[in-house]
Amino acid sequence: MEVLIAQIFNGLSLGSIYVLLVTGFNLLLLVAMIIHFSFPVVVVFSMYVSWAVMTATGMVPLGILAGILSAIAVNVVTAPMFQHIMKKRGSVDINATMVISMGMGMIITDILSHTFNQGFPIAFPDALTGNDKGALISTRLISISRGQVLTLIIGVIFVLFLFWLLYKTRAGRAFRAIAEDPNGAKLVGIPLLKTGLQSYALTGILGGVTAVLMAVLLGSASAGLGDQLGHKVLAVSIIAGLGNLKGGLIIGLLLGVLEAVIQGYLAGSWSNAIAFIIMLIVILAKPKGVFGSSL
Amino acid sequence: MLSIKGVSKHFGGLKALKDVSFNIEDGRIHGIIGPNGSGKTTMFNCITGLLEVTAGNIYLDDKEITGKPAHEISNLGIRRTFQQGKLVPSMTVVENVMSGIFDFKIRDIPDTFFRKPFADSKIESKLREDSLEILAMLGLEKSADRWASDLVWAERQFVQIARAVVSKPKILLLDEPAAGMGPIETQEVGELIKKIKEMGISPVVVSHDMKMLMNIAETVTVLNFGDNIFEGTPEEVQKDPRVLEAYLGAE
Amino acid sequence: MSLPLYYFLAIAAIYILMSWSIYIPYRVGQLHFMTVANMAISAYFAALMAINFSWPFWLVLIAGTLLGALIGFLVSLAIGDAPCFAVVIVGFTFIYLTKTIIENVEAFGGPLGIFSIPKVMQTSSSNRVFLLITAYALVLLTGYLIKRFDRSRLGRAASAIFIDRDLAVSFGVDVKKMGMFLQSWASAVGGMSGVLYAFIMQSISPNHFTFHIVGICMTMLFVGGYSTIWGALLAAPILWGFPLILPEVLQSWNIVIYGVLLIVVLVIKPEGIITRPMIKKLESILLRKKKLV
Amino acid sequence: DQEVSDTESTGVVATEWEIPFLNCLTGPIASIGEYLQWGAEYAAEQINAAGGISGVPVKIVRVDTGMSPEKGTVEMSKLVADALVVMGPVPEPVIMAAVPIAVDEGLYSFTATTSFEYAAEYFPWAISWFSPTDEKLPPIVTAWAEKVEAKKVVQFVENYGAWPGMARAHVIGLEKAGVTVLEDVEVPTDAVSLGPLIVKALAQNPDAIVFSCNAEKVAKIIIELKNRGWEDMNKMLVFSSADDAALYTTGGDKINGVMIYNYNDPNLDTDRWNDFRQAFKDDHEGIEPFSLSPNYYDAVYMIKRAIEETGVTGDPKKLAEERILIRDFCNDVKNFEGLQYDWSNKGGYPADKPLFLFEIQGGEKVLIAKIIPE
Amino acid sequence: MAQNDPILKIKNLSVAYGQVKALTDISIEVLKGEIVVLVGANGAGKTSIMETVLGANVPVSGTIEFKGKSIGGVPVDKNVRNGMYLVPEGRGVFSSMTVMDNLLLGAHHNLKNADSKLELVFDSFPVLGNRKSQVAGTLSGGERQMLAIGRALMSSPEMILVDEPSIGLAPIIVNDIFEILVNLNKEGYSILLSEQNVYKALKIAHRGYILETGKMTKHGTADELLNDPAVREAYLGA
Ligand SMILES: Nc1ncnc2c1ncn2[C@@H]1O[C@H](COP(=O)(O)OP(=O)(O)OP(=O)(O)O)[C@@H](O)[C@H]1O
Ligand SMILES: Nc1ncnc2c1ncn2[C@@H]1O[C@H](COP(=O)(O)OP(=O)(O)OP(=O)(O)O)[C@@H](O)[C@H]1O
Ligand SMILES: [Mg+2]
Ligand SMILES: [Mg+2]
Repeated sequence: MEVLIAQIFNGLSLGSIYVLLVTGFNLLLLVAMIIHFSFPVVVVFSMYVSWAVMTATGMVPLGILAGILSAIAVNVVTAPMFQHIMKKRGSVDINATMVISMGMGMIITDILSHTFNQGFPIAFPDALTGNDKGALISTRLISISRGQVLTLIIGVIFVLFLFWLLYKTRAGRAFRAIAEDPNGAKLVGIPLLKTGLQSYALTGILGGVTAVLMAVLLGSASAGLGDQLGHKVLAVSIIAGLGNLKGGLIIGLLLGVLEAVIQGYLAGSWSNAIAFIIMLIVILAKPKGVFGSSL
Repeated sequence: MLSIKGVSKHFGGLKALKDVSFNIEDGRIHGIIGPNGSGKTTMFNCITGLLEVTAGNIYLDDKEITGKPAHEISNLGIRRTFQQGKLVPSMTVVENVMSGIFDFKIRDIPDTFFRKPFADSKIESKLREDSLEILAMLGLEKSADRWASDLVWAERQFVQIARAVVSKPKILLLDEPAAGMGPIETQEVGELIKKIKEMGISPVVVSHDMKMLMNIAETVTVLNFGDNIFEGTPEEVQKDPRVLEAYLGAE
Repeated sequence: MSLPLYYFLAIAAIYILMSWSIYIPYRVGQLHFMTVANMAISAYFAALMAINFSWPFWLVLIAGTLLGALIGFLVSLAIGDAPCFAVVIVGFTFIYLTKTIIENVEAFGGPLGIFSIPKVMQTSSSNRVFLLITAYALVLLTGYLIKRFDRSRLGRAASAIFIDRDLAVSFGVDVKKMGMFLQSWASAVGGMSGVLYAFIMQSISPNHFTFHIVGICMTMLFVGGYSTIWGALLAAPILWGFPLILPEVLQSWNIVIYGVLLIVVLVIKPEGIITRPMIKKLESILLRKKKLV
Repeated sequence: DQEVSDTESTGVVATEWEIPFLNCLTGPIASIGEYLQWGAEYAAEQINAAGGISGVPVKIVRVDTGMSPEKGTVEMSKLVADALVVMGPVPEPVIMAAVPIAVDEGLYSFTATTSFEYAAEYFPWAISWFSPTDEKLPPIVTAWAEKVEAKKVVQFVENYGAWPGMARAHVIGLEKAGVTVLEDVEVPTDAVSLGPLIVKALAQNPDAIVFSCNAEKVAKIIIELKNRGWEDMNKMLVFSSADDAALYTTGGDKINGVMIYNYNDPNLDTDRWNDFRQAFKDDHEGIEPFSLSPNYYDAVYMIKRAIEETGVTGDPKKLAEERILIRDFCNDVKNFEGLQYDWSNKGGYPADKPLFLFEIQGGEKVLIAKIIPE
Repeated sequence: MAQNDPILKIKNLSVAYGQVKALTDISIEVLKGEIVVLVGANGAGKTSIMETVLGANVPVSGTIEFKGKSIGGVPVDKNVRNGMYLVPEGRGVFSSMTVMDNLLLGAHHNLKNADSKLELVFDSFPVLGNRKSQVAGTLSGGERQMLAIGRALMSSPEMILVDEPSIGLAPIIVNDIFEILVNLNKEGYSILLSEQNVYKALKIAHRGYILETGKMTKHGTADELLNDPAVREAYLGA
């Protein structure tokens, strides 16, 4: 029983990473119609920037700030590129944004793998991870750290906040309108550039915060981390229903727990395959996602 | 030929069609009118199988087609055009028209796959001829090799009609073929529909253009809020007070 | 023939086939990464049959292709008309599943892989000539079939499905059957490439069939242009070839160059370098010349 | 003038020994490739400064294959026409794709980084730097288990390359020491969070732990175990393949006290080693030499000795026979003066290379035991 | 501003799309409180005029003044803030968003009065009131057109540009919409309308301009145009 509880807590903490990443992914889908399946790679990039600044200056807050700013910068630079392609392509083919996202993923992963720290994994200082302070709760098997609690809470808050922002506010409506039809949005008087930049910056902030939380939670990162997460994030979003923020929250946590339980009770090397098979069954039964797509 | 018996269609709480019945006779032009949102497009979607009916039955030549998959219904000889003017932009006009004939059988495999790579097969050549013929009938033969993405609105509608007609269906459902057209083009559409009738196809026309519709239609069904409120000749329709109120407004 | 040229051409053939295997279902808008799993499965099948049961090459090739088709067909029963995203997930699932199974089953060589897949011909050089001719014969055959498909009712129906399913259905196209056909076909091409790959490389391991193949083939398809078969046909050899001749200073940036190329092409020309109108124009010029002669 | 006469006396016609190195210099493990390259190039530099091989300078030609087996085939096939001998290729997928080509054309390759299992497939055309796993590893594991008095052990195993084979060798060693092996916990290659695996391991109540998985994961698991109150750091044993920079950059001082075994002793005090160590540190911002770097350093010297002792001339006409001369020499080289110690090869692998057990302290390895197989 | 001042003044406007000349030398005036109709066949350039006035197209030459100030180069959103609003041709609604969201988008620059405006819209188009949370993509063709007009009302503009509102609408609804336009006009809105339903449009308009392939061929008061034999033949089918 203790094992099960411990695994559920482990799963929730993995799940909260999925939740944050899926939320960022969905947000890009909602405000820019981009299927950015390398979004986790961009997040890992921000982790690296944050680490580089932390090790260079020795100041953790500065590192956090740099991480968030870099995420904003990457988004604000790249999202218009996606949009440009979408505009030329018409609205038929958002699947193809996956391809350009893949290109970005290739570039970033490769840069990470031979510039920062000579390509070796990076480790974040205790001042950020709080590892030296020990766990909040700790029995023989169950262990809950500050980072885990923080990530989960912030994950949930972000989902609720974004839901409110997108569906209940003036800015959110404008974001969604631009995503669906930039030209039409322009004709009804939404300032494209300004609103677009705002929405990309928002995604950037989310990405940056995710990067910092992942640094706290995982304590280290490697160049391949983003790719490892990419497929799962895409899968979670599809299963929950593309663009469904609440669905992403629930399915993200569920997948985390599912994976933890598979790894804990069945063979570890099968966990990916089993997790994907379960997701496959769900997606075949409900092609539009469990909670419905909000596109 | 096509009989609609007690068809209802509900979207959640919204009743888009309520127990609608009418018949479409062979060799006549059948008009459907009704205010916006009265369920005309929904009716078409139900007939062609794109939507499942909530209740009721649809028969083609006394054979029930309710619940059949949409592509089968289409192959039984019911074709349609779309209100939004859907074309495949990456194909030329003539290819768009040719795509109206699908009807692929196993025995077509040799002809399709085992011929010279850069030439048309026998069936293809025939299809192309047929399509060019239809385009000529519409006066669009000069546009045959233009890309569909370059067409203007009125041309898109004509190409849509050509694509539906080329397969020689029994029934052709036209959803607002004259929407967004000027009086002259609208008149052309009217003429075209008459020609289509002469080809042995029974056109069913949804249109808000009363003048055109009343000119060509032989029977008119009037829908209002999903109810079939009237059916008769154009003259009768124009006299009926309920229709006048619902559709034309008291003028 | 020189050895490097042989390997360049032989592997180019595989990339062409694999890019086409993604092109085929993308005709109806489905990104069917399943074919990479088919490639792995048939490569392993080929290796095991050739080593353990001494099956002749032709038998292995046909059986491996059919195996791909069969798996593709069975899967397509469930996802023939599924939306693109569901199909993507199915592809990922099968890639993970295949990799996990071959890594964990000792009979498949486990994580070490399988070595010394036999030659088809007695001597190395005749073996190479034979494999190269076979590979390009298969490229020709596949290209020919795709070309015929594109120029037929089936091809137009597929284009219609790509734009709007309801539209295609209104012509009487069975969307599911079409999807099943294309997916099975693509999986067969994937399987065929796998068999060729096994015999060309002579040893295989789980690490040969990872997502990098998905990435490379998608890059080739989308840089070349996804609206005709010519895009992948031209882009595959070029994209695969140019890192081989890059100067040493740029070598270590070749993946970045790939990525940048992909993005630049998509930004400037979203349909890829070679588009349908271009090919049509070219064909009409060539045909007109013929007529004049 | 001196050199010219030297050349004449040995009959060497080559003006430069070009030794291609098929290495992985791009992608996620590019940095490791760079360390190997450094070892080879440092050896070449030393050799050239001392007058070259048979009086002719040597040059290491960089050939990058990335992780791509396909690229490996083309690069290798470019070399088979006129290379005398080839270093690499690395890593495993490229070895599998490219070495068969070399074998086919009678070209000897130093795939020397990886375990015996890969090179053995291509014997006598490829050489391994390690002896058969089952033979060599068990004794050092036994020694560790007896030293730390382990009773019940859990092993973390990743299903990659030769690692499961090493894990099996560990079990043999553990059983020899009378230890109960409770369970092998499988570590997924792309695991992001390791909590579930750790809980699974701890639930067995082990008193010691053995690792056969990627260096970064080893470090993360150790940190996590420590966070959960694991105190006997000695009772954790890390296998040689994890002895790369990722272990130390990720683990920091949280892995102090953990034991690790490997084939090199960084604290050896010989002039040659000290020089190598210093040069490496100078070129790499002060970090300790990567444990596999000496392999390719040794490889270049082994090639030097083979050329000089067998009288290879570099004459293109005699290429095929000279390749075989080198092959046969290296496969059974006797008393080779390696960077760290002398050893002899037997059938394409070192028969008597020692193995060391260390304790990690502040990023350094402190020698605990040394085992020389018979 | 006095009643008879021009609210919109277009002078010698020319617009081109690459090589295609869409408009040449067009001059149009809309006085405050007027309904002005643009009449012309498909492709005559009606939409081009509207979009250029709004600021979505850059003219080749010519000047545009709105409320006495030149608005050359002013972006769309500034013009909208300034009291101009376009009801785009065809499906200008956002189909993935709900009816309510679409309407509120209209009030993007003016959310404070949204509630009272909503009431007005739902009074004018009761259907929209019943479909508040339906996504616009599933609306019928006509309902979408109503939504587009409703959205324009939400922005409390001084001048509305209405591009072919009668496309796909039942006669009764066309009448309704024209009635709404007239009512709006009476409340002080100036309206620039483009229509192919020439008869009905001229019936409600004060003045009209006739366009043929990018050139202005005729203009005058609505009555003059209605009685002009050439116009009658070309556009009224008489
Ligand atoms: N998928 C759907 N979900 C919910 N409601 C729908 C859906 N499709 C149609 N409706 C509703 O059903 C009603 C009938 O729509 P339909 O499109 O059939 O009208 P119509 O008669 O074709 O109108 P128009 O002439 O304006 O095109 C409308 O009120 C519409 O909003
Ligand atoms: N974006 C564009 N690129 C190129 N040409 C264009 C573009 N928009 C319009 N045109 C051309 O400009 C001319 C005028 O078009 P416009 O849309 O203004 O006409 P319209 O009077 O509104 O026609 P309709 O009644 O069909 O809406 C047409 O010849 C059209 O083809
Ligand atoms: Mg309709
Ligand atoms: Mg227009």
